[in-house]
Amino acid sequence: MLEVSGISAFYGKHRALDGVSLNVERGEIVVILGANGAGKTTLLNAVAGVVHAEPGARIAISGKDSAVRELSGMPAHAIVEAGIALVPEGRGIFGELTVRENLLLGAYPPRARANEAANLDMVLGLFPRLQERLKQTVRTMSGGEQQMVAIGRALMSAPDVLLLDEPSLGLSPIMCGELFHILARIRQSGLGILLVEQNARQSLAIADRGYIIANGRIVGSGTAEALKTDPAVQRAYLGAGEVKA
Amino acid sequence: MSKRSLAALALAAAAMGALCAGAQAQDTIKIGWAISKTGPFAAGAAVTTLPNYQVWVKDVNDAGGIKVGNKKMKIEVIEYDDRSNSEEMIKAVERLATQDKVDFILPPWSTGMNLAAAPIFNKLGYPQLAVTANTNKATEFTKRWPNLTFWLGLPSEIVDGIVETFAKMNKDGKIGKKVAMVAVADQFGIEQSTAAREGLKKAGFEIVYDKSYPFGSQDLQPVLKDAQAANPDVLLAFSYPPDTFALTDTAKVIGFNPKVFFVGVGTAFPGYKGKFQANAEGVMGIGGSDAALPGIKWYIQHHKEVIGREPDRWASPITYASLQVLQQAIERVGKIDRAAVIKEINTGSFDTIIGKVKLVDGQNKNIWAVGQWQGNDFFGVAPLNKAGAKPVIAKPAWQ
Amino acid sequence: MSPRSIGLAGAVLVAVAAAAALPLVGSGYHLALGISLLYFSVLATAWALFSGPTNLVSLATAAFFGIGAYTTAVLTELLPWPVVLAASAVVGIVVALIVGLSTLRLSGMYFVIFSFGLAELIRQVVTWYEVNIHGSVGRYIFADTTTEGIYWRLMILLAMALGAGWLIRRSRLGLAVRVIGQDEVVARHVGIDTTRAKLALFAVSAGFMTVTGAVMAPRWTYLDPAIAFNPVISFEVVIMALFGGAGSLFGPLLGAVPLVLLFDVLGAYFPTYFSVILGLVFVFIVYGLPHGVIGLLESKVAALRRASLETGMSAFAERVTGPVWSRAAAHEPATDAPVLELIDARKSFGGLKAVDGVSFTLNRGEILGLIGPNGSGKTTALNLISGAIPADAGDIRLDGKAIEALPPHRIAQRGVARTFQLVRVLPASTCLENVIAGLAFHAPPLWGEPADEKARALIARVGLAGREGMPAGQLTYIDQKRLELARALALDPHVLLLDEWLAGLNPSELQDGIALVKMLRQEGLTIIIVEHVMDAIRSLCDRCVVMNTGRKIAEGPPAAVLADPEVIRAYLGDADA
Amino acid sequence: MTLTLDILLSGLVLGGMYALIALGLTLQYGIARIINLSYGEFLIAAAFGALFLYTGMAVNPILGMIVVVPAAFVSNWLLYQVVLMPLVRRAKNQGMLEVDSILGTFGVLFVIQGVMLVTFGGSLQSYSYLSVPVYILGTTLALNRILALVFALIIGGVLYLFLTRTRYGTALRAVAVNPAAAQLTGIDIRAASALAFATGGAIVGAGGVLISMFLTFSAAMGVVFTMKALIVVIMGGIGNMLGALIAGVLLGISETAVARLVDPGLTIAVTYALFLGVLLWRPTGLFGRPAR
Repeated sequence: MLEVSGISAFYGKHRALDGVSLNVERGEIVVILGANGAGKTTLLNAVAGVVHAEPGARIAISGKDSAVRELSGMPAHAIVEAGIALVPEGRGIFGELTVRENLLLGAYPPRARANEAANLDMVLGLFPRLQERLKQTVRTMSGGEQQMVAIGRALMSAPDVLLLDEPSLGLSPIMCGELFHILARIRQSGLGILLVEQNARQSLAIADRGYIIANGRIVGSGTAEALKTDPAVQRAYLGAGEVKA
Repeated sequence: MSKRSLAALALAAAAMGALCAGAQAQDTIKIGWAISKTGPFAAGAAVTTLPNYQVWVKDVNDAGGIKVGNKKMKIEVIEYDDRSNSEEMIKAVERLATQDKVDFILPPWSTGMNLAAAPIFNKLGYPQLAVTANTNKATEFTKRWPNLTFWLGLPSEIVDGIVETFAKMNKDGKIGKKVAMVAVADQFGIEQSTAAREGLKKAGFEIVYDKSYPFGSQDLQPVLKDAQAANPDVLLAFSYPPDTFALTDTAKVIGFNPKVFFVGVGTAFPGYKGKFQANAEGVMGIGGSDAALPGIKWYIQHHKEVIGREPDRWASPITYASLQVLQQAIERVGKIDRAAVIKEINTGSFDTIIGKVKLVDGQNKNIWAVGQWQGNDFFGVAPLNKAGAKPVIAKPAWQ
Repeated sequence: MSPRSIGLAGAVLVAVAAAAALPLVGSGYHLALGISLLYFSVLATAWALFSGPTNLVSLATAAFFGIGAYTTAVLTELLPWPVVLAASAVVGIVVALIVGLSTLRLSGMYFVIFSFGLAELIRQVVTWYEVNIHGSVGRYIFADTTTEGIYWRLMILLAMALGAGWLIRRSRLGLAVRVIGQDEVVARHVGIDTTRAKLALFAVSAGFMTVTGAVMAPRWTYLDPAIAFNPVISFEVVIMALFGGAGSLFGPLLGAVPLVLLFDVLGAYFPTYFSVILGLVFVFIVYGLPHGVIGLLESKVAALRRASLETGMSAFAERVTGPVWSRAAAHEPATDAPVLELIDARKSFGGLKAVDGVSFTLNRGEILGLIGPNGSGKTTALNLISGAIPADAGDIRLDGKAIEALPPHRIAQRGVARTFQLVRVLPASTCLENVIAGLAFHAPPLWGEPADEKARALIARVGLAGREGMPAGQLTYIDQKRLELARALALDPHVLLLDEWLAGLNPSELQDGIALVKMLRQEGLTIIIVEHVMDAIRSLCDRCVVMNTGRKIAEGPPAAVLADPEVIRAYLGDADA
Repeated sequence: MTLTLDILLSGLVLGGMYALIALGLTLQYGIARIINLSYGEFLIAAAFGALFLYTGMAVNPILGMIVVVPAAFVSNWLLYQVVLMPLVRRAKNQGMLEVDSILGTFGVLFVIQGVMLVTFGGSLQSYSYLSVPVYILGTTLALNRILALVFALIIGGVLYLFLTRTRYGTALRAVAVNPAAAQLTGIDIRAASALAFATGGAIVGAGGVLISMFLTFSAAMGVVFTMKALIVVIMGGIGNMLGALIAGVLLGISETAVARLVDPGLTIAVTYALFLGVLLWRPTGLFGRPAR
C-alpha cells in the first residue's frame, strides 16, 4: 500500500536519513524502532511531506482503488488528500480550538468530506471519552486525551495509511495500554499503520513487522515475533552491554 | 573618421551651441516652488496654495507673459514636493535657487514651513510672500527678514474682528455674554485662542468653556457636549478643516444651537457649503470675501473654470492677490532684480482682486477677520468698518 | 601598516576631507543635500547600533530626535552650544534608560508598535505641556549657528557614531549583543546579563539620535511637536537601515545615502508621480536585494573567503595537544564535598510533572550519566541546574551555595557550562567569536589578545583548527557540536552539562567524542551527561541516575542500572499492557 | 449617572469605529502573518470609492459597499498572490517574512497613495450621509457613527461565526494557531492565507466606506489608520478577533471619558498611555498567547 524507497533527508547540515526503504501493507502495523536521534521522526516527516526529502526518493501509495500515486515532492496538504495522515510528535493539535473543531478539521481534505459524519461516529466510538468533551478546548485536556484527539483527527481524514510518531510519549502506563489496544482495533478496518515508538515491547506486541533504524539507516528488520527476541532491538536502545531481561 | 562625419559633428555642435545661447538669452521667467504634495500638509496645500499658483501661471502665460522691460516673458515652472518635511523644503528651495537658478520662488504652505524657509529666502535674496503663515510675531520677523511679507493678518487682528463682531451683536441684544471656546492644540489654535481669551475678557465676555484638543482627534462629540452643557451664546472654535467639518456635523447631530457658531479654518472652503448645504447659513469663520468686488466675482468664476471647483474664501483670494502683487512689482521694476522687486512689494500700492493692497511693515492689512455664510457665499462681516462688510445675521437653528 | 592599508587610509582621508570641504565649494543646494545625507546617515547608523544586533525594530527614532530638537529649542538661549548638546544627550540617554528598562522584555511586533506608541505619547505629552504650561505650541530658535556649522557638526556626529559602532563591535558589549541577537538563551548561558547589555546599547543609540535632533533644530527656525516628532522619520530610518543592512557597521550608510539620493532625484524629476515610482522602486528593491546592499557586497566577499577556507581542515583524531581546561589545578578546593546537589527538585508544565521530586549529588571529578527514556525529564533537570527554567520547588546547590534562585548568567559565571540538546551555535558569528563568547563574560573575563589565543587553543582542541574564521552556521552538524563544546569549555566550568552531545555521531566520531570527554575528566572536570547512546554511558560514566516520568527510578554504576529490570521496563515498556 | 451613561455610549460608538478599522488587520496579520503597512491606504481607497459613487453616481454608500467590498477583496487577494507570495515563499522564518513584508508593503503603500493623489488630488474630502441624531437612553448619537458600530458588531459577529462555524473558517483559525499542523490536516496554508488576507482587505473596504460617512479624509491619511489598527490589534493580542473588539471599545471609552472628565487635550495621549500600559502589564496583549 505504501512504498518508500531510497529516501534521504538533511536536518540542516546533518544527514538525518540515508537511503531508507520500507513498505506498509493494508491492515498491517509496522513499527520503526531505534534510539533517540536515529532518524525515526525525520522518516515520518519526509513521507508526510513536512520535511523536504532529497531528490531521487520514491514514495508511492496505492489506495483502495489500487491506483498507484507518486507522492515525492508533493506538498504536505496534497499528501493528506492522497491518503496519508501523520500524527506528529508532540501531537500537533490546535490547542486553542475545541475537540470537535480539531476532529472536523481532520475531515478538511475533500476525500474525507462525504463520510464526515460516519467517520466522526467511528472516532467517537474508538474514543468514547471524547464524546462528552467535544466542546472542550484541547489545550486544557490531559496528555492522553490530547493524543486521542490527535489520532482521531488523523482518522477523520479517512486515510489509507496512518503514520504515528511516538504516540505513547508522556502517557501514563494505563493510558498507554489503552492506546495500543485502540491501534490494534484501527488496524482491523484495513488501514496500514506505520508506527514510531520508544516503547519497543508494547509496540512489538501489536505490530506485524518492524524495522530497526540507527544513524539514519535501516539496520535490521523482521516480523514482530522475530524482533521480540532479537538482541539487536535491545542494543538499539541500551547499547551492546550484557543485559539480563 | 571621415571628413563628412566631422562636418556633421561640427554642425551638430553649432546647433547645440545655438540652442544653449538661446536659452541663456532669457525669454522666459523661471518660477519655482516647493510644496507639500504628499504627507500631512498636502491637504491644506491642495486647497489653498497649489491651485492658485496654477491658475496664476496659466493666466500670466495666456496673457503672453509678464512684461519685463519691453519684453513679455512667459513663466516656466519648476515644482518640487517637500513631502511635508521642513528639511526637504529647505533643500528644495536651495535647489531651486542654486541649481535651477529660478528667478522667483513661491512660498510653501503653513506657518511652520514658511518660518523654516525664511532664513533661506533671506540669505538667497528672494522675496517670500508667506500667505499661509499666521503669527503674532510677524512684525518682529519682517524686521529680521525684510524680504518676508505676511498676508493673512495677525492673529490678534483676526481676534479683534471677532471680538468686535460679538460685542456688536451683544450690544444689539442678539446674544448674551457667554462664550465657549475650543482650539486645536497647535500653534494656530493656541495663538488665536490665547489672543481671543484676552480680547473677550476685555470686552466683558464670560468664557464658560475653554479647552484644547489634539490635532487628529477622531471624535469631537465629548468636547461639544461639555461646551453645550455650559449653555453658551457663542461657540468659538479655532479648528482645522477635518475638525471644522466634524464640529459642525456633531453640533447638528446633538442639537447644539448657540446663537453664534464660529468654526474654522475650513469654514471658508466651498466644500463646507457643499457638505452642509442650508445648514451652513449663518455659520461664521475666519476670512470671507467681498463678493460685490468685481475682482472677487471674476476670480471665483475663473478659479472654478480652471481648477474645476471654487476657491476657499479666506486664503485663496489673498494668495492670488499676492501673486498679482508680485507680477506688478516685477513689471514696475522692469527687470529681474530681486532686491528692487522686494522693495517695490514692500513700498508700492497694488490693485488686486481683493482691492487695493499696500503693505504696512511687510504685512497686508486688507483682510477679512470674520466671514459668514449668507445665502450662497461666505461674506466678510468684520472688521465692521471695512468697506463692503455685510451686516451679521443671526444663525438659524440646525435643520 | 601595509602599503595597501596605507593607501586605503589615504583614500578615506581624502574622501573625508572632500566631504568636509563641501560647504566651502558647493552651492546651498549641495550643502542642504549633504545635510540630508548626513543626518539620515547618523540616525540610521545609530538605529542599527541597537536594532542591528538585537533584531528589535524600534520606531522610537522620532521620539529621541524630537527630544533633542526640543532640548535645543528650550536651552539654546540660556546655555552655550556644547552644553546644550551635552544636555540633550543626557536627556535622551535618561529617557532611553527608563523606557528600555520597561520595554526590553517585549519582542517582535509588540516591541515595534510599542516603540511607535511611545514616540506618539511623548509627542502628545509635549504638546499638552506646551499648550497648558508653556502657553504656546511653537518655539522659535534663533541659535547663533550657520548651515555650514550644522553640516560640520553632523559630520563629526557621524564620525562619532561610526567610531562608537566600531568600538562597540570590538568590545565585550558588542559581542554580548551579537550573541543576544542570534540566541538569547545561549547568551544567558555564557554569562551575559542580557538586560543590561541591551539597555546600554539602547541608551547609546538613543543618545546619538537625540544629539542629531539637537544639532538639526536650529535649521528650522521654528519648532512644534509635529515637526520635531515627525513619525515619518522613524519609518524612513528603519527602511534605510534595513535596505543597507542593519547588521554591519557601514550597512546603514549604504542604505541612507542611495535612498536619500533616490528620494531627491524622484522628488525633483517626478514631483507628481513621486509616490508611485518610489513605491515601485521599493517593491523591486525588496525582491532584488533580499539581504540589503551590504548583503550583496558580502556575498561576493564570502564566496572568495569560502574558497580559501576549504583547505586547512584537521581531522578529529590528530589534535590532542595537551590540557586546555585547567581550573581544577588552579583554584578548586580539595574537599570531598559534592560539587552539585539537587534536593527534591520539582517542575511542572501545566499539569505535566516534568521533574517530580528528584534528588542526586554530583561528586568532584566524576562523570554522572543522567538517563531515561524520552520525555522522562532529563533535559528539564539540566535546565533547572543551568537556570534556563526556574524550579518550582527544591534546592540546588553548587559548592554548597544555593543557586536555584539565580538567573542563568549568574549560574554560568559561577562555573556551570552546558551544551544544548539541539545544538545551538551562533550561526552568523565566526567559530572564533563563538568561543570568545564563552571567554568574555565569565569572572574574570578574558578579552583581547589573550582571549583570542585561548579561543584558538580551544578550537584546535575540539578539532576545528583552521576554521576559526568560518561562520559557525556553515559548519557540519558534528562540527557545530564540537564548537558548542569548545564554547562551554571556554567558560572555565566547575561543572559541565552535556545534553545529548554524542547523539547523531557516526561510530568513528562517537569513539573520538568519547575519548574527548574522557580526557576532560582526566583533567579534573566534573561532568553530567544526558545521553541515549548507551555504549557511551557504559564507557564514560562512573555513576548513572535513571529517570522515568519525572522521577528518579534508579542510581548506581552503569552496568548495574542498565540491568535493572525496572530500567529495562522504562526503556522497552511492558509487553503486556 | 447620565454623564456616565453618555460617556459609555459615546465611547462605545467611537470604540466600534476603532474595532471596525482593526478587524481586517487581525485577519491579515493574525492568520496570513503579513504586516500590511498599506492597510490604511485600502481604507482610504474604499472611502474614495464611496465618495465617488455617492457624489458622482448618487449611489448611497451602504449600497456602494456591494461594489467596493468585492473590489477590495479581489485587489487584496491579488496583492497577496502577486506581490507577497514571492516573499512568503522565500522566507525561511517568521522574522524574515516580517522584515520583507514591512519593506514590501511600505512600497505598496506609496504606490496606492500615489495613484490616489494623481487621481483625486491631495485635498480633503467630505460628504454627509446619515448624519442625523439618534436618541438612546437620553444620549444623542450620530446615526452614521452608530452604523459603523453596528457594522463592526455585524462583521465581528459574522466573522466569528465564519471562523467558528464553517469548515473554511475553522481551517483559517487552525492556520493561525499552528500552521505546521494545519498542513497535516490537508489545509493548503498558502491558499488559506490568501483567503484570510483578502477577507481582511474586504473588511477594511467596508470600514473605509462607513468611516467616509462621518470622517473627513484625504489621500495622505492612510498611515494614521494603519497605525491605529496596529495598536488595536497588538493591544488585543495578535490574531484575536474578540481581543480587537474589546481593545477598540476600551480605547474608545477611555478616550471619551478623559475628554469629558479630565481634558480633551489628553485624549490621544491616553490612547497611547493605555496601549503602553497594557503591553507592560501583558507583553503579548490582552488576549495574546505567549510568543511561539
